[in-house]
Amino acid sequence: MAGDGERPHLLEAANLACERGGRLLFEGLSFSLPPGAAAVVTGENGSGKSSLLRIVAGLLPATEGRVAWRGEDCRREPGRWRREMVFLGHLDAVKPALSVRENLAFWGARDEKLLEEMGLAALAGLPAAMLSAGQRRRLALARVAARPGGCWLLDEPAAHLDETSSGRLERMIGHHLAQGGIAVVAAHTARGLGDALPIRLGPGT
Amino acid sequence: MAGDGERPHLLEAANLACERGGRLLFEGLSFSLPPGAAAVVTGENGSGKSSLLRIVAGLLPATEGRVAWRGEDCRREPGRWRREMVFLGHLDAVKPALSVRENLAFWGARDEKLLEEMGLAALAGLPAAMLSAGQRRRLALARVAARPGGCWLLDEPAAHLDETSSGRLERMIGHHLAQGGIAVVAAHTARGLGDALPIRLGPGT
Amino acid sequence: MPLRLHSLASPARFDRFARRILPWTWVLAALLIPCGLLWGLAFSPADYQQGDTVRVMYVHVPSAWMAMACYALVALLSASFLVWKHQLAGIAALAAAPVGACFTATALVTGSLWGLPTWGTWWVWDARLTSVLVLFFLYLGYIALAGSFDDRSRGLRAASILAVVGVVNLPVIKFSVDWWNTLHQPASVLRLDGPAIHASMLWPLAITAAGFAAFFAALLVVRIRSELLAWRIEALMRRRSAGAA
Amino acid sequence: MTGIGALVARDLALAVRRRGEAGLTLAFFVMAAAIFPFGVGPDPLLLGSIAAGVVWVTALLASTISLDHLFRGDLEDGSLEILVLDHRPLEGVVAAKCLAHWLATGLPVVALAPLMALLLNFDMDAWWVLVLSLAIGTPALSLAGSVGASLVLGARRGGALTGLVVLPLCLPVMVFGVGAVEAALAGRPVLPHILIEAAILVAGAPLALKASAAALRIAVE
Amino acid sequence: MTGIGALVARDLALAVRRRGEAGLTLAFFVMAAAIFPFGVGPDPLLLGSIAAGVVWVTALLASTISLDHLFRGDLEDGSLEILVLDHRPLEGVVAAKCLAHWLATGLPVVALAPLMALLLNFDMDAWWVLVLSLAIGTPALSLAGSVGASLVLGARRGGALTGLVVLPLCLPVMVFGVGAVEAALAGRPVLPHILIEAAILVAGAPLALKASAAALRIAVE
Ligand code: HEM
Ligand SMILES: Nc1ncnc2c1ncn2[C@@H]1O[C@H](COP(=O)(O)OP(=O)(O)OP(=O)(O)O)[C@@H](O)[C@H]1O
Ligand SMILES: Nc1ncnc2c1ncn2[C@@H]1O[C@H](COP(=O)(O)OP(=O)(O)OP(=O)(O)O)[C@@H](O)[C@H]1O
Ligand SMILES: [Mg+2]
Ligand SMILES: [Mg+2]
Repeated sequence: MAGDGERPHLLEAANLACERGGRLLFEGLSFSLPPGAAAVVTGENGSGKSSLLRIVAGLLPATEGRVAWRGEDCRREPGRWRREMVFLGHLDAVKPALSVRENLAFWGARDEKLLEEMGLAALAGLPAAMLSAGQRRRLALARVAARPGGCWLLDEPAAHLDETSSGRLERMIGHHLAQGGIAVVAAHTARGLGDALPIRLGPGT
Repeated sequence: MAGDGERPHLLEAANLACERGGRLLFEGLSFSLPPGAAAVVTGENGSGKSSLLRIVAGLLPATEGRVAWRGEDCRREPGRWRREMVFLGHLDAVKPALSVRENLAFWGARDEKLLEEMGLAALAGLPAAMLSAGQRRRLALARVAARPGGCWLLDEPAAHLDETSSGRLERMIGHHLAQGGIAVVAAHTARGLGDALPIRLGPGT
Repeated sequence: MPLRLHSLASPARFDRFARRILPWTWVLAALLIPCGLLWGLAFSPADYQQGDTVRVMYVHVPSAWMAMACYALVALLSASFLVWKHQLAGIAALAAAPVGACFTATALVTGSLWGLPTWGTWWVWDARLTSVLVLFFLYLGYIALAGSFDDRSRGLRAASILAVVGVVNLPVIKFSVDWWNTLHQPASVLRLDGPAIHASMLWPLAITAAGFAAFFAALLVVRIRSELLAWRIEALMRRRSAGAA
Repeated sequence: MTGIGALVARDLALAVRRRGEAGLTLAFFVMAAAIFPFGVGPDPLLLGSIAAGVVWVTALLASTISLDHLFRGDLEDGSLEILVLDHRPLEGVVAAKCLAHWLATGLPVVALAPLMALLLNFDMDAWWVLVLSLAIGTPALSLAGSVGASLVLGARRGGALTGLVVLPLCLPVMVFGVGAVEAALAGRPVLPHILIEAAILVAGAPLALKASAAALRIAVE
Repeated sequence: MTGIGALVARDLALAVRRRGEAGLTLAFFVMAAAIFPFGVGPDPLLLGSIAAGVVWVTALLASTISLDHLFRGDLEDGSLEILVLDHRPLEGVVAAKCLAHWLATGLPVVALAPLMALLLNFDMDAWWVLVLSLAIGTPALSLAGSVGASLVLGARRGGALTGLVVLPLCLPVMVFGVGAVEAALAGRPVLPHILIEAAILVAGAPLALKASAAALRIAVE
């Protein structure tokens, strides 16, 4: 679906290259996504999935190439890009001292039904320090779910999740895409994202 | 294979119960493993997999029940138990400031071929801060691989790993079991541990 | 103390014990304190140098003694909690600490009130005074630590460790006056070679002290009971909320 | 801009959560001050003469003791990435953090200064100078601290930077702060010192914010 | 027992990597020392008389600065679990950490003490007493600090709480350390104070190690 002309492409990455620790991870990587489209980035450990996501997000300067959002270069016009973009890395960005509800509020997400959707309602009052690995990941996902419609950059969102929650994740992404949002997901398997644009990165270490 | 009489059982857990945050996670949980046997603990997020492993390791006091190693109560005779037990939690216990090789040395594992087996040889000199998520997990696994033959307690060891490395993990566990060691592995799928004793924990949150 | 606790280890037993002892402690306190204070404040002789200001002593000294004794008790209870794992001992220490803090505060306040006429200033950084202040902070630290864990029992264990370690300060407080030449007077009652103040002052002092002790015991028992209840309630609430999960 | 307001509110909520109640901080300061008489002896005159120094050093201690986890926590739990990617300027985030840090460490000193001055029988005619100099100086300490803290995150090995960075930034502030108090006690004009102190703060603030923000961006690369 | 030796070596290797603390401590130490003379003014006698106290108090405060991340790093990266499960006694690990902490915060102070004494024109006949008392005292401070640091590890708050918990524990040692120096200045015998100080260290060390170890076990639950 990516690449069809009639719909304007929201996110365009043009011949990206990334060199880290003296190793060239990838070069000449280009892709673009129209509204409602998703891309799934696969590759071995150390192949550069996270690096790619960080470059797109604007955390990491690309060795080469550029990323554009709605036609504007993200580096030159970060304001709008950042307003519409949500990044989820390997880390959960959860504050152990705050309760689950407070954590969401911390990121400006006060909507109670987020807790419902992620199955956190029963844990809402618990300090995040008491969450299990998967529960913490779900909390991180709830933060993302709070801002649908823009561009989601998710790095192994399903890490530590059980079957039920993986289902929740898929629904959540589906709902997001349905609203015309786009998603770039780094994962080890493309499952749950059947019709997504596959981006396969070279050998890892 | 677990439960056959003629071989003495190395690890015996007798009616363990665990209550956390006022919720009873499991009770009356008993299992025992003869040399070369593995158990795989599955269950939803928050069902108590990590808690069970931490109880067996001796990090968390059980609400009820006891764990014995070679017939001795682990709490009463921790010395021998700890000498033969290796614990790997959700966290990698990796020091970012140290290089990969130094990290292994930090945990007393100086054997170069560990790096080979885990595919870390090329990264040996890199500061651990530069590792990717999967690479860091492999480093954590290398620490475990350094001490085969005893009792391994692994909490989602395959997290962040790609196909190749999951294979490495399976081989590593197989080799460990072949040496008469035992392993208790928490995971979301039992794959790769076909003939392991399945321990299914109750509902999560 | 530990042995005594051993028989009280179960809350139920403690409750029975409490019901038996509580009236007596209240009665003792209600008798001794007024009688001691009345004697001390009204009928005991004024000091030949200090005049009537000396009467502050009858509040000051007993509370100072209680302050130290109470910390010793907290430490003892905490130790037995850590060694014999008697939840009750730990909870008792937790219950005793605030009372001890109050006694310390009283000693500080009355002391500085006393200082104004006698030393001409209400506070000097004299070793005795400062070390009592430190004792006060030791109490605060213990209470704060116990309160700053998400899990009550973990907090209690951590605080108990602190209480035991903190004992190192008691000798400093008790003997500070002997180690430094300070404004504050050296012990004239609790000394190896018998008390050195006149009986007419010693008696009311002793009686008030005994009264304070009884009062402390009563408060302690009451607070232990309420603490126990608080713990049970919290456990129930947790179950409730978790059950809803 | 309400955006920044939200940031501040948020960081404050967290700061309150992590540093504990004001009461705790208060106790800590009096405790720290109480240490000095043990060292230098009870002589009231002597204590009075070093009172300003004591208060200032306590302020410095308070601001450095919690410096390390000004940003490190955020870096290690991944929040820093999210903050860097916030559409609001990162300088705002840093400012919020500094404000939170100051409210948790600086403000209590300013508020307690009179009490501590009294306890250390400091010449009470000059107490307002002490308070004023602290009120201007402690924010500068927090700002300087944030630069140091953020630089350390970026530089993996060069942790030693912190000291080297914080020292030259803090020393002048303290020198002029205490200088002002001395002037007041000696009956010399106070204004010059205060003005220089204020100048350092005003000129330094934007610099510190920019520097910290830049350092943080490097830290999350 | 070579096991413990290995632990120490390991933690030292790590400590060397993180020179930040040493830098910060030194910076703080220097600043504090630089600030005091202001208050006291030029009078050399006065300065000299408080020199010992100043040095000691600064040493104490400096050692509390870097306490918060004595164990926190290990807790957050998961190493602490592994260390607790080590078959070698956890006390050994704590001892190693304390040694590392002392090398980063205590040793610099001991090394700088003569210089500072000189600056504060301290009676130089007694400088060796000052150094000796610090050499015996600072390890005790590190030990007391480790108790505090490990106790607040599992708690919701650090910062002020750590200080509040640690400072009282440090008091006795400092009292006798300063006592020794004052005795030397007054020409009274120094040995008693030094002996008591040493006794506190020797008797306190095992207690502190046990306490920290117990606290760490609580923290990883
Ligand atoms: C804030 C100021 C003060 C504090 C914190 C304080 C503290 C104490 C303490 C802890 C004790 C118990 C000593 C022991 O049992 O060994 C004590 C006893 C005593 N204090 Fe104070 N004191 C203060 C001020 C004063 C003043 C101003 C006076 C009168 C000049 C005074 C007179 C006494 C006397 C006579 C005793 C009984 C000594 C004995 O017989 O053991 N105190 N004080
Ligand atoms: N430190 C803690 N204090 C109190 N409760 C806790 C603590 N840690 C975990 N819990 C609770 O215990 C339950 C089990 O946690 P645990 O980590 O064992 O689950 P898990 O099976 O490992 O889940 P996951 O698959 O997400 O790792 C969770 O509901 C969690 O809320
Ligand atoms: N901060 C860094 N500095 C230098 N090199 C780095 C840094 N982080 C990662 N690298 C290197 O870049 C390569 C790619 O890292 P990246 O995290 O993008 O891999 P990944 O595809 O996400 O792997 P994983 O599946 O394990 O997450 C790795 O070989 C790693 O060594
Ligand atoms: Mg990655
Ligand atoms: Mg788990």
